[in-house]
Order: sequence, then C-alpha cells, then structure tokens
Amino acid sequence: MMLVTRTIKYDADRVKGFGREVMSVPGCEQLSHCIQCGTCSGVCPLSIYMDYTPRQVMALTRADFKNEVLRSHTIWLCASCYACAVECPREIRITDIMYELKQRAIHEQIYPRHFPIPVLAREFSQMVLKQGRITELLLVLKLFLKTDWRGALANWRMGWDLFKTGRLSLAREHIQQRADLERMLAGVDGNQGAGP
Amino acid sequence: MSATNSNHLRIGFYICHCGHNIGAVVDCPAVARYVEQLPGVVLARDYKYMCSDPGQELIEKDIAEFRLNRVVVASCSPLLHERTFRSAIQAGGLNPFFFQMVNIREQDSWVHADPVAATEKAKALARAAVARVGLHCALEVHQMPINPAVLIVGGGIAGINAALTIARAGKQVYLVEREPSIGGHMAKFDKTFPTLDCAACILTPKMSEVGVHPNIKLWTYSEVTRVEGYVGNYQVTVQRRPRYVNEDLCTGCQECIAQCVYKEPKFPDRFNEGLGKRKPIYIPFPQATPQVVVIDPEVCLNFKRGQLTGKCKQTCLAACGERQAINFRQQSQLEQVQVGAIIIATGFQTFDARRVPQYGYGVFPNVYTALEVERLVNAAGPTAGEIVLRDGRRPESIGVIHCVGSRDQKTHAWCSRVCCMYSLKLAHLLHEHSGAELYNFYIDIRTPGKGYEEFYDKLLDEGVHFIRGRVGEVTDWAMTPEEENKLVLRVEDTLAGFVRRIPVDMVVLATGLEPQADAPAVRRLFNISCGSEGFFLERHPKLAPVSTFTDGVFIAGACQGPRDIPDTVAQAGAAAAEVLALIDAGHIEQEPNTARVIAEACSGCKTCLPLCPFTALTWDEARQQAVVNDALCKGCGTCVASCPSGALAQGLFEDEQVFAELEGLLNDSLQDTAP
Amino acid sequence: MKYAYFPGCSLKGLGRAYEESLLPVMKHLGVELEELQDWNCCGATAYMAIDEAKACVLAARNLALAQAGGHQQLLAPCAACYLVLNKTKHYFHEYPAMKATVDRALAAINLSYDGNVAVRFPLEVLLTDIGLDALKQHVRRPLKGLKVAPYYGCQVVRPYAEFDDQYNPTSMDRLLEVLGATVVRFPLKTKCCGGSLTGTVPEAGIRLVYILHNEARKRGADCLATACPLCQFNLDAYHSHLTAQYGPVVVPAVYFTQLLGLALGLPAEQLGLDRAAIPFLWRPPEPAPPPATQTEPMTAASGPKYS
Amino acid sequence: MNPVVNKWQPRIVAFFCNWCTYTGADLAGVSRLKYAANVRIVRLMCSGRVDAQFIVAALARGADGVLIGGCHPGDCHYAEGNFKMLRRFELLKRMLADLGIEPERVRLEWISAAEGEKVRRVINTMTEQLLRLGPLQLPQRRAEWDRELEPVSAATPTQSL
Repeated sequence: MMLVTRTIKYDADRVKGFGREVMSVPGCEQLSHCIQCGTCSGVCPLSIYMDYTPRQVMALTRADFKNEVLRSHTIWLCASCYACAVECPREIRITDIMYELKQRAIHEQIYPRHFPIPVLAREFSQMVLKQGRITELLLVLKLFLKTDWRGALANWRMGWDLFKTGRLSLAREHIQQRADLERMLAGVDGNQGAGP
Repeated sequence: MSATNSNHLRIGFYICHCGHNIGAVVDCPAVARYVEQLPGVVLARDYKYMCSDPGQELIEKDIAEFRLNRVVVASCSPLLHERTFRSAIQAGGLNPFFFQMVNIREQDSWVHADPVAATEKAKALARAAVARVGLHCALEVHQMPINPAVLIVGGGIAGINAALTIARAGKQVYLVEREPSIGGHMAKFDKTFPTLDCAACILTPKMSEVGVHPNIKLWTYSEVTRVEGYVGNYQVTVQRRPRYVNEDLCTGCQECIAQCVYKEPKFPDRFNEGLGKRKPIYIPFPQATPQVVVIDPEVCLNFKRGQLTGKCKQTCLAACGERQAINFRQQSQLEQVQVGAIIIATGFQTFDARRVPQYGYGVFPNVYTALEVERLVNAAGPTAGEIVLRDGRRPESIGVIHCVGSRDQKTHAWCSRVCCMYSLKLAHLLHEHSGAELYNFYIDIRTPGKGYEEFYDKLLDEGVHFIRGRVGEVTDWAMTPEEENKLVLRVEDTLAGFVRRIPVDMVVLATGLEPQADAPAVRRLFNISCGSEGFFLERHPKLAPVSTFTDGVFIAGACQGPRDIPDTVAQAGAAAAEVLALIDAGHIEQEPNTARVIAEACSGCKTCLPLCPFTALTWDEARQQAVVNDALCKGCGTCVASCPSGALAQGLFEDEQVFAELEGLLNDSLQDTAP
Repeated sequence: MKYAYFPGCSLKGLGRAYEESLLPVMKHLGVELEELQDWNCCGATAYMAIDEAKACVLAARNLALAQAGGHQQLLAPCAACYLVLNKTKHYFHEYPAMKATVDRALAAINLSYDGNVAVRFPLEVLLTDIGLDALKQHVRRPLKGLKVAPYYGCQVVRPYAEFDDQYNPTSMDRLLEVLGATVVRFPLKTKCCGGSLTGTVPEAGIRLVYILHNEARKRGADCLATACPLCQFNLDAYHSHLTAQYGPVVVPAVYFTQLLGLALGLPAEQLGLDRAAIPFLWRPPEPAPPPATQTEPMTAASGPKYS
Repeated sequence: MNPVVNKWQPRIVAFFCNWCTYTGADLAGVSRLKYAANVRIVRLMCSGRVDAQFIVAALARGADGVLIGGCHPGDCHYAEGNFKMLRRFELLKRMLADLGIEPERVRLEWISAAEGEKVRRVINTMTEQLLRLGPLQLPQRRAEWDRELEPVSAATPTQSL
C-alpha cells in the first residue's frame, strides 16, 4: 500500500504576525528583503542534512508558518559558521535569525525530546549561570545523561585519548563573584523578543 | 508688508487634489477656505486635477470673470508644471509672471504621513505664496540665439545613432571617442539577442557612415577636457591623444603591422579582452573606424616609458613608404569648437568579477566573464570562434552564473537588465559552438522585451538546463571521482528544494553593468548629476528621460542606466530629437531672473565685480558704477545677495518678494480667525 | 605592548595546548598579557540560542572588567569568544535598547562599559601590532620543508573580523610563510569544522571533519594549522571515529601558535605538542650556526611521510 | 518631560537652491520618504542668492532654525555660488553666536539632486536638535528688548530688523 500525506497548507496553519515579530528583533530586520535566491543554502555546510533548507526557513518565517519553523531540524543543525550571513546578497543575518528561532523553540519547549542540541544549549547556559565558567567534562557528561547514555560508551575511546593527553580535567571551573552574575542578570528581561 | 498694497490686488488661489496624491493627505477644501479669507484673495478653489485642460481653462475663465490680477496654484513641484500654469495665465490675458506656484505634493503630501501637520504646512506655504505674489512684476522673456552645431561624447551605438540622426538633419556634429575606434561595446559582441543577427553586420554600415558623413567631424582617441558656456553657446575643448599616425595620410593598408620588428603579436589585446595578442602597431579590429593604425608607446621599441628613443629599426616607416603616415613625433593636440547642445553617450563598464572572490575569477583559468566569452564565440575572435579554454581543453559542460555583481547589496543593488538575455544568448552560442551541456544558474529570469520570452522558450527547447539558485561558490575541491579536475558549483536548486554540486569544465560569469569609472569626472565636466548608484541623472525619470538639469546637455544609452541595444538606440533617437527641437527653434527663451543694478543705490564699491563667474558684471568708468550684461547673466543672484548697498536686484527673486514669502510662511496669527 | 587576556573556558580545558603555546610565544615576542581578573564564560554560541540579551550582558561583563582594569585592548584567542565579544560590541553600538540593557545590568554590579575596548585576535596582533618584518627577525629555526594547510575555520573571520578577508583570509598564510613553512592552497580554509555537531549530530558533524582531513591529505599537507580550540579538537579528537568510518587519518592538527613557537626556537615540550591525539612529530631542522644549548629529544628533519 | 514643552514644534525655514537641493527634496517626495513636517522650503536659484538678511529675517519672524541647501562643492550650477554662500555663512555664524543664538540653529548642507535620502536625514536630525534646544522666540525677545529700550526710544524710534 502506498502511504500518502496531505501537504497543503491552510491559512489557519499560519500564526499571523509571527514573521513581523521575528523581523522586529535586533539583527533580524533584513529578512523582509529576502529574494529566495538560495545563496544561504548553497553555502551552508549543513543544509544537506536539513528538513527545510535555510532559504525555506526564511520563506516559512516570513509567511508566518511558526509551527513548521520551530519544529524543523534546520534551526538546530545551524553550526553558527556565518557563511550564509556573509554571502547573503540582501545582507540578511541568517545566523542571527536562526538564533532567534532557537530561542523561541526553547522558550516554547517545542523541540524533539532527547534532541541533544537544545539540551546542550540549556545545560550550557545553566552552567554559565551557576558557575560563570564551563567545565567541559561535566557538560559532556550531563549531555549524555540527558539524551543518550549509550553515546557516552561509544565515545570511551575519545575520552581515554583526552585523559591520556591531559585535556580532561574534573576540577570544577567557576568564577569568584558568582553572586555578581545573578545580580547582573536579574534585571535582564529574558527573551525580550519572544512572543507569548 | 505684503498687505500694505493689497487693496488693488485680486488674487485667485487654486489647490489641486492631484487625485489622491495630495487629496488623501492634505485637506484641500480646508486650505482653500483658509486662503479665501487672506488679504487680497478674491477666490479660492480646490479642484481634482489643476494641470488638466479643464483645470487650466478654469483659471483662464476666472481671470476674465473675476478680474483676477494674480494667480497662485498649490499643486506639484514647479519644476514639473510651472510652465503649464504660466501659459494658462498668459492665455487668460495676464502677464505669465503674475503667478506663484506652491509645492504641496513632492514637498508636503508625499513626505508627511500626518494629515493635520501636512494641512497646516500647506496653509503656511499658500500664505507665503499669496503674500509674495502681490509683489510680482510684469516681466518679459528674453530670447538668445542658438549655435546649431552639436557635440556628442562617446562613439558607441548610442553616440553613433544620435550623430547620424542629427547629421542627416543637416547639422554639424562633433563626435568624440576615447578609444582609437568607434563602435563601443557593441563592436565586441558576436550576435545580438533575441534575433541573433550578427552585431558587426548591423553595426559596421553605421560606423562607416559616421566615418564618411560630411556633417560629422569624428575625433577618436580623444577626450573632452573643458566645457564652458551655456545652452545655445558652449565652448568645448577636445584633447586629441597622439596615435603617432597621421589620420589623413594613413590608408589603412596595414603593411606596417606586417613589417613590425615583432614578428608575432605579443601584447594583450584590449579589444579581445586580453584573450588575444597584438603588436605595438595595430588596428583595434578589422572593421575599426577610422581605418587608421595606432602605435602603443608603452610597448613600441621606439619608445621607453612613453619617451621617444629611436632605438628601433623602424621597419614600419619603410613599410609605409612615401605615404609617410607614421609620425613618431606626433604630439597631443587641442581642438576648440562652439556648439549649441551636447549629447553624452559615454556608456557603461562591466562589473569587475574579482570583487566576487567566491566565483574564482582570476584564480581558476576556466572561469570567464561574459564579455570574454563574446570574443571567444566570435568568428573574428582570438580562437576564430572555437571554444578552446585557457588551458587548451574543450568544455563538455559549462555553467553560466547570472547576476554577478547585480542585485547584491554588497556590490550593486540594481538589476543590470541585460544579463538574463545575454546569458541566454551566450548559452545558445556556446551550445551551438561546442556541443557542451549548458547550465544557467539564475535568481529570476527577466525577459521583458519583444521576442525575448520566445527566445527563452527556444533555449528550453534546446535542452539548456535552468537551475533557479544563486551559486554559493565555484571551487576545485572534489567530493566524488567525477568532480576531479573540474570546477564544482555548489548551489541550492530552489525549485527542486535541495542542494546540488554540479561539476563543469567552464564557468561564465554574467557580470552586471556599472557606471564608467570616470563618470564622476565627466559629470563635473558637463555640470550634470549622478544618481546614488553613479549613473547620470535624467531630469525626470518618465517625462524627461534624456534631459538633464543642465539645459542643452542630454544623455543617451547606458550612461544613464543599464539598457540593451534597442533601448539605447531609441534613447539616442530621443536625445537627437530633443537637440533638433532645441536648435530648430532658433533661439532660447531665458527666464527673466537676471540681475540688474539700481543705479541710484550703487556706491561703486566693486564688491560684486569679482563674484560673477560669467563676467556679466562690468565697470562703467563714466558713471563709476557696476553694469550687468543681461546676455551673460545666468540669474544665480549671488551678486544680489552680496551687494552691501542693496543696489542689485534679481527678477523673480526680489528681496521684498522673499521677505514677503518669509512673513507669510511664519506669520500664523491669521490661523486663529480661520474657519 | 600590553593586552588584557581573555582565555575563555576552552583554553583552560580541551584547548589548553593553545594557551600553553600562546603564552610563551607572546612572552618571547615581548607582548605582555594580563589575564582578566575573574573573567566569566563568554556565553559562546549556545547561550545566544537561549537568550540573546543575557548572552550580551555576560559577554559585556568581560569587556567592562577589561575597562575597569584600564585596558584598551582585549586579546581573545578562542574564535568563539572573539566572535561573541565582538558581536556584543556591535549590538551595543547598533541597538540602543541592547545598550540600555547592558548598561543597567552592569550597573547592578558596579561596572560600566563605554564601548571602547577593542577585541583583538592573536593573528591580528602578530600581523599588525608586531608585524611580519619584526617577526622574521625572531625566527631561529625556520619550518623548512613543512607543508601546512592553513585552516581558519569560520568564526575567526566571519562575520565581524576586520583584520582579514572574509572570503579568502591570508593572515595565517603570510605568517606561516614568514616562518619558513610551505603553505598549500587549501580551498576549505574557512569551511565549518562541524562545531558542536560532532558530538550532537555525529553523522553530519564528523563528515565535515572528514572532508577537511581528506582535502588536506589530497593537497599533500603535513599538518593542519588551526586558530580555534574547537576546530583543533574536532580535527584531532575524533580520529578514531574517522578511522572507523572513512579510513586512517594521517594529518595532525596543531595550533598556529605551536608552529610559531617551534620556529622561534622554543623547546617543543613547552608548547603542548604532546596533547594531540594524532601525534605531530615533525621538528624544524637545527639552525646552522651552533648555539647548541638545547638538544631536541626528537630526531630532526625526518617528519612523517604522507601520501 | 513637561507636556507643554513636548507639544511645541520647532519651525524651520529652508532655503534650497533650484538645481540640487530643491530637486533632491522633490526626489524625496517622489521616493515617498517621510520626514518631519516642521520645514518650510523657499526656492531660490542658487544658494549664493541666500542673503544674510534672509536668514536673520526668518529668525526674526519666528523661525526656530534656518537650513540652507546647496550643491556639493564643485557641482554648483553657476560654478561657485555655493562657495560664496559658504564664505558668507562663516561670517554670519560668528555674528549669530555673538547675539546668543546657538550655532545649531543655522545649518548649511550640500545636498545633490540625487540625495533625497539626505534631505530626509538632515531635516529629521535638525528637527530633533531644535526640539532639544527649545524655541528661539526671537519676536518675543525682541518685544522685550523694545520694552527695555522704551525710555530711549522716545528719542530714537526703533526699527524692525
């Protein structure tokens, strides 16, 4: 039997105003100028793994397809290499738009469970918030624990290499004025641009 | 002030809605109601389109019926319709200068979004005009004779066409071209789209006609260095660079070239975009006009660093024999001419592909610019039309990348307009000449022209691949065996929705059109403007596309913006028609805005004399006073503003008129009484 | 020459060989580095994905610390730190709202930032502040015969770096040439190393590393020179994964500072060269005139042969 | 801020030359660029025609600022009228400063026929600047001076500027 799915989009599938909202965030203003030339996808090293190409993400965002965009793998596959932003003929800061979309997806908790990238981002930020610095080993261990503990086993060889060459350290890194961080960030309105 | 003598004044005020252009922002009836109660105003009307025939007739009728002696129209910019309304007022029996225009479209309704603020501004501007117009005087238009000769700068297809049109009308034309031959870019093209007629076949007859036409004085290898004067009476200086060959004596036999001590051509050939070679003595291309050889002192053995040394055997002299056309001592020469009008047709240059490093021009030998390919496919080109690459290979697959340097904020924001069509043409020719597989990479295909879309359809039928996507990069690193030793293009096939890597042997970059590098200098020379992108600025984008803000100076062709051959030829014709209309009128009407000396006030301080760049101010020894030569005065008013005794005045811009205008602008005490 | 020094977390952890080579090299060249007191993590790319405003505030604290210490220049050798600190600077100047947020947050901990501290990258300092001519005078043991693929990665030149070309950077090429090395044309010099995707989405991330390794091998490079701790880590630490999937990996990845150290004649064991999983055993030949106070433990001039 | 001050809008009189700046202002209109409605433009053939008296008269009649727009140096339709204006302008600025009028209130800008965007920018920034400076109120101030001088004026009648 042939499985078929309907791909038509109805106007009700749009979250109207989403595109405008994204374009009002610092760094994302140029999106309205996109001419869908595909340069971003053409230079993106990860576009070949994405469910939507970066160009499509631009089109979907501008057309208010919020759910499609925030659920896409694309935003998590962006490695922040900025190739697209540098090459875009309309000077759209695509990388920054990807960050904005990631923020919204995390804020609204719509990303695949156990998907390691948002987990890494979250663990990273929590560690920075608490300690002020990153202890790489702890970060990696947490990541594996929360996503795929078998992954840790598969990487034992690398761990051994790192240990052997003295690059893994269990000493917990932190800054002295940890209270400062909290005071400093207390006044910062998180997710300024993010919608409800 | 303005109200003092308002008793005899009978001012008619008209405000134009201009459809929604003004009416949607400015409350026109309210402005009319407000103006109606100003001193001296006997009637105020608002009307949909004042510039229409009924609008003008309305003014004429009112002048008679209400015995109006002054008229104010609030509508668009005076630069657009001042003449229109002056004529209407004249038709109504009034002196045309008993009129003032108020700009409430370009400088009010189009630039302000708030209707209240825009309406208040319109009232203030109207108040100022009403205050001013009462002080207007009856003036007469002066007539100046016009020199019927014409200067045309640039000998490309635009300059050639304009020159022939004007010369055929019996006028003297001076055609100045920087290169050793006329022909411009078109002479380099192989075929022209969409008809695929041979560029040389349609251009050469016109070039020859220019060369022999009795009314055309052709100066190639020359540049305009100085322009003085004004419409109807320009003095132009042209510098003729030495070509070391006497044009009148050279017969174009080219025996000197054959006999040159360089047995083989050795130096990059500019005409062939550096793909071919030439000797130090050369003729740019077989159909060159004039058919006169040129010596390049940079590489000729007889010169060192441009200085004559006489170290060569000078076999060319022997070859020329008793014709004695070659003259190593030729010097640069200056020519002076008087003309009444000027057409600038200096064309464009192509975008430097090195500015887009990701496409590898200059790094990978098999990446070509479109202009290079024009020479490559040309039967008279360096490879006689064979598609042989720089590394000697013959391509089996070719990628044409559109929009190189165009539609890109980092290079040029504009669409260069011709690249889609010439890319299609080159794809067709490359396919025809090499049998290679052709890929066109485009963002949008733009084929708006007669027969253009049909040409695109023909290419589709020929099996040329069209991939909608802007190429990310051209690179030489291979991922798969078939990519080895190829140029690889990574691109999103946006219509298929995935990224592709496409290996090709040759890449063609469809470089865009940009202003000539010396456009800013040329602009200064002729006192015209450039747009922000650097092309020459037309007087009005729709209604005066070949005129400039300088009377008597016209523009044609790609110096005004990217355009193809049919449009360029049409523009050249339009510029020629404008010039002929100007000349055949026989005289020029001069605005009565010249300066005059108020004799009783002049103290004879001579402050004004050095201020006039046109030497219109002279010293009358007998009366010990300054005198204005009306024929020379251009009407800037600089001397008027500088006279310490107030002894100079300017027509249309009298001091009292400006003061009245300021009073009107700022005195809003009348506001309170307005309904 | 004196700079505030912002090592960042990586240079204290996985990328410690970078710091271990950078510090002696700079000292040798007379550049004084003063580590920023109580610096905090720059936030890196991960924090940008959570909250841009907080990310900027975090990074701005470091800029404010530099300013409080009286510094005009802040050296950030980690590419990610360099980018984030620069981005923060740009946002600070471009968006008044962001500046207000940063000002407020910093005021809460009695710090302030006026937007003036320059963020500098070691390559930039070496080329513009010291200069290649001056550097050349310091080269004791030229890297003669060593073929290097210069690998800049992404964030050193994109999108904010002003010291080099975004499309075809050459600062490291020129440096390596002065050091006597042979620079191979490496078209992938600014391509992505996979970043953290090597760990999170290995099928994509590790393939990017493979592409870099494969091209470096094909171009005949003896080593890849890197300027970023994450690049070096990806190119080096995943060698067993790469071997299992694509065959043996043979091109070691070193920091450009390590090569610089070797050329300056600094002892190899003091440059953190033993921290690489793919060993880099090549050493420059002994200088001809003998100030032979130090002898190298490794056999000189017999670098590994690669095919 | 005081709401009364907020409501006040500065008035700018602009003297634009016919060939460059006035045309540039037309271009701003054709391009539908939006700018502050505080400016009223007076068209002259050349910035060289801008008499120092015009500027003083505008201020004396209640303008809060005066903007003069001419062609870029070297581009003057009449060769050098803009330079003549520049010379006069430097002198006038010093004189106005002596009178206690802030230099920001009188501004000279070179704006070409192609620079509609610059017209917008200059008018907007000048409006903001004047909003910060507050009203000039020269007519009212003059009336005050006149009152102060009343005893004297019995002998010599005051003249308007």
